Amino acid sequence: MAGRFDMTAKVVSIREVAPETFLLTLHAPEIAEYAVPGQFVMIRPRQEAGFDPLLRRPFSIHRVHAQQEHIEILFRVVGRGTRLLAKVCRGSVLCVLGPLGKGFEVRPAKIPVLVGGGLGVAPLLFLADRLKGGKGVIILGALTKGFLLRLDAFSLTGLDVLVATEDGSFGNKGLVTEVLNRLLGRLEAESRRQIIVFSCGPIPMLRAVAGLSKSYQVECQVSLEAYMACGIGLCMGCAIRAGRQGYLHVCKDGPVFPANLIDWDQI
Amino acid sequence: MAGRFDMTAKVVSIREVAPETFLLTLHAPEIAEYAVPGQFVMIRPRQEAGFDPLLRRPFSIHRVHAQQEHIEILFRVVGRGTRLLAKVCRGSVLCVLGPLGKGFEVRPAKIPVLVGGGLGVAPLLFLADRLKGGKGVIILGALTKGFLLRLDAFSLTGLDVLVATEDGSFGNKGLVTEVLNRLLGRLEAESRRQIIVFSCGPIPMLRAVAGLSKSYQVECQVSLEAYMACGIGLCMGCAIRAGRQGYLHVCKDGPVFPANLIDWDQI
Amino acid sequence: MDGQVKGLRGRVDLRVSIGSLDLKNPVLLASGTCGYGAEIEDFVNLEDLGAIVVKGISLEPRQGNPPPRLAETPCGLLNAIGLENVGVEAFIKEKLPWLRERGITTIVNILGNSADEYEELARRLAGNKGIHGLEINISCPNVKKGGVAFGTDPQQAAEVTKRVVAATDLPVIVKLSPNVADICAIAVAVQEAGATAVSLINTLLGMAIDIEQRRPVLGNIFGGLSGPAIKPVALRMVWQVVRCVDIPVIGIGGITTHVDALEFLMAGACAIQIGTANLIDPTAPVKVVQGVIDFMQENNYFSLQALKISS
Amino acid sequence: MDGQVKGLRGRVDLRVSIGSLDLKNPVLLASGTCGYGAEIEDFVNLEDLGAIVVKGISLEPRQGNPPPRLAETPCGLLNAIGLENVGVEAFIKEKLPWLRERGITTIVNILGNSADEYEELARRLAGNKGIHGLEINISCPNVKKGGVAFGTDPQQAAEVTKRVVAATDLPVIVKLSPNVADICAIAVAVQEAGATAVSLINTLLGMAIDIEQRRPVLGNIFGGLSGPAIKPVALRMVWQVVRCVDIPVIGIGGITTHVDALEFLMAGACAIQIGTANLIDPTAPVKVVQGVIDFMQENNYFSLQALKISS
Ligand SMILES: Cc1cc2nc3c(=O)[nH]c(=O)nc-3n(C[C@H](O)[C@H](O)[C@H](O)COP(=O)(O)OP(=O)(O)OC[C@H]3O[C@@H](n4cnc5c(N)ncnc54)[C@H](O)[C@@H]3O)c2cc1C
Ligand SMILES: Cc1cc2nc3c(=O)[nH]c(=O)nc-3n(C[C@H](O)[C@H](O)[C@H](O)COP(=O)(O)OP(=O)(O)OC[C@H]3O[C@@H](n4cnc5c(N)ncnc54)[C@H](O)[C@@H]3O)c2cc1C
Ligand SMILES: Cc1cc2nc3c(=O)[nH]c(=O)nc-3n(C[C@H](O)[C@H](O)[C@H](O)COP(=O)(O)O)c2cc1C
Ligand SMILES: Cc1cc2nc3c(=O)[nH]c(=O)nc-3n(C[C@H](O)[C@H](O)[C@H](O)COP(=O)(O)O)c2cc1C
Ligand code: FES
Ligand code: FES
Repeated sequence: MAGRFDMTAKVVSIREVAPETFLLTLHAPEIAEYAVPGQFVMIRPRQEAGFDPLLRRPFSIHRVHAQQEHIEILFRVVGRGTRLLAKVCRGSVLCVLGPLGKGFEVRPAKIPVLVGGGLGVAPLLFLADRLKGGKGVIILGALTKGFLLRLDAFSLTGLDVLVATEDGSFGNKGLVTEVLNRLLGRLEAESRRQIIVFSCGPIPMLRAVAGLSKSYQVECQVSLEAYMACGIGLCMGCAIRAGRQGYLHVCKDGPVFPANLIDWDQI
Repeated sequence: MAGRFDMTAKVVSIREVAPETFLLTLHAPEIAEYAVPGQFVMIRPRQEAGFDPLLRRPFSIHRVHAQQEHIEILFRVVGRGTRLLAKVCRGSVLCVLGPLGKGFEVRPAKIPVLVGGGLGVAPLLFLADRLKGGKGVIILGALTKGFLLRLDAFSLTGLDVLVATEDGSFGNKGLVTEVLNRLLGRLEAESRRQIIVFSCGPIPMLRAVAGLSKSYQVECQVSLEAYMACGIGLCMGCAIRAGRQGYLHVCKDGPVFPANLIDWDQI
Repeated sequence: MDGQVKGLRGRVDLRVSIGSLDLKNPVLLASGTCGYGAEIEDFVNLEDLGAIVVKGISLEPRQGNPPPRLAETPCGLLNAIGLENVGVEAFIKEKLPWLRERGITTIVNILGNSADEYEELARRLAGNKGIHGLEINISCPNVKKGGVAFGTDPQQAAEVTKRVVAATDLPVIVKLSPNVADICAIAVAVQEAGATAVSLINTLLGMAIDIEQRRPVLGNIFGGLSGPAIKPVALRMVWQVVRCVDIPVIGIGGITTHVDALEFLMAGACAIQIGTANLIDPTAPVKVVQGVIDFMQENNYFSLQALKISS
Repeated sequence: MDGQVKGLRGRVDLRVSIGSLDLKNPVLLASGTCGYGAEIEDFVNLEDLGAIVVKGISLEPRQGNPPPRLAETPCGLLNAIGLENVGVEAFIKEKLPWLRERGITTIVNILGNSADEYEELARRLAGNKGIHGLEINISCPNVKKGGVAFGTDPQQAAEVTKRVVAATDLPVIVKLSPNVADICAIAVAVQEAGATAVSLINTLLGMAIDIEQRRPVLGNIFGGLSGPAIKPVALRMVWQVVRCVDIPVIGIGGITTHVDALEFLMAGACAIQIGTANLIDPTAPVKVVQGVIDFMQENNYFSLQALKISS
């Protein structure tokens, strides 16, 4: 496993792009060089001396600017670690470990459909960037317009962007899965075989996306989360239930998995 | 025990006045109003969430600017807590508890001789300020010129300032106790009874100051340190050995003690 | 924070009874971390709390251990105070009146070198107005003789409990040591010996070394570890003891915020004590009470019982 | 930090022998926090360390506990991995060759449900090149059957030790549980049963509750507490055990920096293991070795023995 780095990265910028949601840009040359879409980094949220909070936090690589040697992280404040992270200043330095895990497996012969709900859009922009120029669809979902994330950036990738908000304040009213259902439903079986779904978001959404993909016989890859300590396969802490195979480990077997490996009833 | 406050104080300024030695100015109106020379505050060194380091740190009140509602702290970086404190920025906010403990007992009828070694000068400037206009002597000591602290500020109090450096790079060559010895030695027994010594500094120095004062039969008050958890008499952690009376507690019985209460052999 | 708890805003009932001891709310101050009350009163309105457990009292005054008595550890505090206290007579004469006059619910933590001494302490305290309960400290790791032995042996713990229960009319809380393999064995033993309730945990035995001086930091070498660091161990033991005894269990150990307090209440503690947190923030107890009230109101828990996890 | 230890610059001798096991230096990686070596090799030059203790191995592969398996606590980590491992056969076939080819000093941590299983494990591992020692895990709190019981009862601990010692030519290290009242009793028992050395501590039993969900955080309810939070307890136990046995003592528990490592070495540990610190900073072990060397050189300690506090 080459190309994983334990480095200090300078904060290039940080800004609030939606309520409690921040876009963090780091100068991390090695990570920017080696990362592939779907991979993640472990970031130490504290800068001060001391061991509390103890663990690094995992975040998807939201985007890479190869020339500037920058990586972007899109994160939401949900607890102690992310609250600390939201307070870092430009110029300060963070300990970052990455790039980690298995990313999305892109199939050039296929037409990608990206499905992201809420913060699940985080790893998809990097993927969309890499798919740029080809055909493809992105379905973005959020509760309401104010929580729609990075719509402009996704639009600039040139892929078709469909939007769903649960309250109908922007785009289609409803869930991303309804949009996905209509989209796949419209296609012939033949065309469907050309499709590959890449998805990230809350478990209920992923379960539905995996279910739709299965019933339409479409390949589907999902990016999953688990509480992590090390992020590199040392502790076995990030187990999720797979089908017959017992447990998979999100940090090294994933975070991106073929949807059909996962035990969707027990996860 | 009225007039003790658990408050948040804004950092007005912080600057390095000698190697690893910082002058911190805080906006703390209530503390500035109630403090007397020799008292201290407990400052939480961390600003981030988290419990490491756990304890607040005790610092003498170096000076009070009553009109501006400011207090000054003079501190040296010796460990984790002080290292964190040295990094605070102007405008940030610290948790401060104070004013605490018993300060110096000033006797208007007597002539004060202040003896401060190294960082021991910290509580003496506040005292000198309050003695302003009267007669009195300040003996300041340091290893070498570069470590002499707040000479200008002490000079402005109008008291006579004597200086001793161990390497002779400024003022008298030698220890503050030698200066004190000469000063007391020159006086008649009669005049000596007029003198009161106030001292703060490392234990060996204080032991010598207490010894001299005892042999010249001069009243002496010393400011002592101990590792503290609460600073307000809750934990009994800050014990130091007194003579027959067992232990005294630096945070509530002190930090200023009559020198003859202390067991100088065992401390 | 002005040291006052905002009114209960109606609905949430925080009252709790431990035997004949009725508490306004389940937040108590732990022994050894709040002096005899007067030391902390500038920062906390003591009547707003469930009760105060005063510093451990012995028959004779004790000077305590040689300094240093404290060492900071990651998220924790080591102390080796050695039970410095004024002794039972001075407590009754000099400290108790202050507490009584203010109507503060007062639990007296007692410590002896033998079952006889515990009994004698209970007897001397009996009949003094202003004392609402006794807490038997059979678990302090900082004294050489007695103390610890009682806390690690079920039979001796039971013996001490029986003697104290016989010597007093007050509710008797037995405070358990965590330095044991099976805390349930001790808890069951003191329940059978007549304890009104158990409280746990006291400190974990620990130490620190000063590498520059190449010697133990504490004058006493060993000390008791307290603070946030020990919370997971304390919570586990409370969970276990709640599930093996029928008497009320008071949770102690690392409780610093209302979240910590709620963890213990959900584990099944009927009340909690705040220790080290008082030292680092004397207004912590009031914030905890307020935080518990707010959480319960926001989440529609109307009683402490409703918080408890049943499994 | 490039994962490499700078040369010893002459004077300081860090070598240590544990029975027939010769180590380059006293810094080892603790079982369960370094995988089987390959997982951490991007960050640490394993040959620069004393040894690696691989994840606990059982006779059959184990799936481990249901998630969540981890919870962060103040300066600590709760884990309930439940000894997920590939089983002894897969270990020998798939993991050991990698370690052997690199010449990494490898200690295998073993775990069984009975003395028979421990013996059988020792037998199966015997004769495989590339294994330099066994560490008997009689102390893991995360499995229901076996494990813990052996660790808290001196007789059973001795029995397991005897059986393993008889079944192998390798040095046998017995890893002790801290969840006991008297760790010396266990240490003395396994010394008498023929252990080459003891290592301590394993994790303290703890738990955490999610107050929003009102349920234990861990799928297994209880987990093992590790990390800086437990260091004072670990250090105290190491100090005690060093003073009650004659065999070498390996210190474990919360070691994160060279200062921590030096505290254990001064307490009398002949070597130390780094656990949780690997998880939060995989280059920590190398920094610890470097820090120990620098400290010894600056303070004129030329051997590990010189560090030890004699009292
Ligand atoms: C591979 C991976 C990629 C991720 N990518 C992103 C991302 O791009 N942007 C983003 O905002 N978040 C992402 N997350 C989730 C992020 O790691 C957590 O939000 C963060 O660790 C929470 O830290 P905290 O200290 O603020 O919260 P805590 O105080 O630790 O916990 C607050 C709440 O968040 C939950 N939580 C904590 N850690 C995790 C976790 N690892 N997985 C799921 N839930 C958790 C806790 O159970 C709790 O309910 C990712 C997680 C993984 C595993
Ligand atoms: C009443 C009082 C007034 C003080 N006034 C000042 C002051 O005006 N300016 C100033 O710079 N310092 C002052 N000190 C000392 C100051 O509190 C310590 O330097 C500080 O707490 C060290 O914190 P740390 O986290 O940086 O060091 P740590 O990492 O905690 O320790 C570093 C070293 O400092 C020693 N140390 C830590 N705390 C104390 C303490 N409370 N007393 C003595 N030694 C200690 C430790 O034993 C250790 O050797 C005062 C102490 C007391 C008790
Ligand atoms: C400085 C100090 C002194 C203590 N003294 C006593 C005591 O006299 N009697 C007692 O039963 N417990 C004593 N304790 C233990 C506490 O009451 C409490 O059980 C323990 O600290 C764990 O709780 P915490 O983590 O909230 O502090 C003391 C603790 C500290 C920190
Ligand atoms: C995730 C994790 C897994 C562990 N697995 C094992 C194990 O398989 N066998 C074992 O003997 N100890 C195991 N331990 C215990 C560690 O080896 C070590 O004894 C303990 O964590 C204390 O050290 P630390 O504070 O440095 O982590 C594990 C610890 C952790 C954190
Ligand atoms: S987080 Fe440690 S193995 Fe995945
Ligand atoms: S520091 Fe707590 S009593 Fe003095």
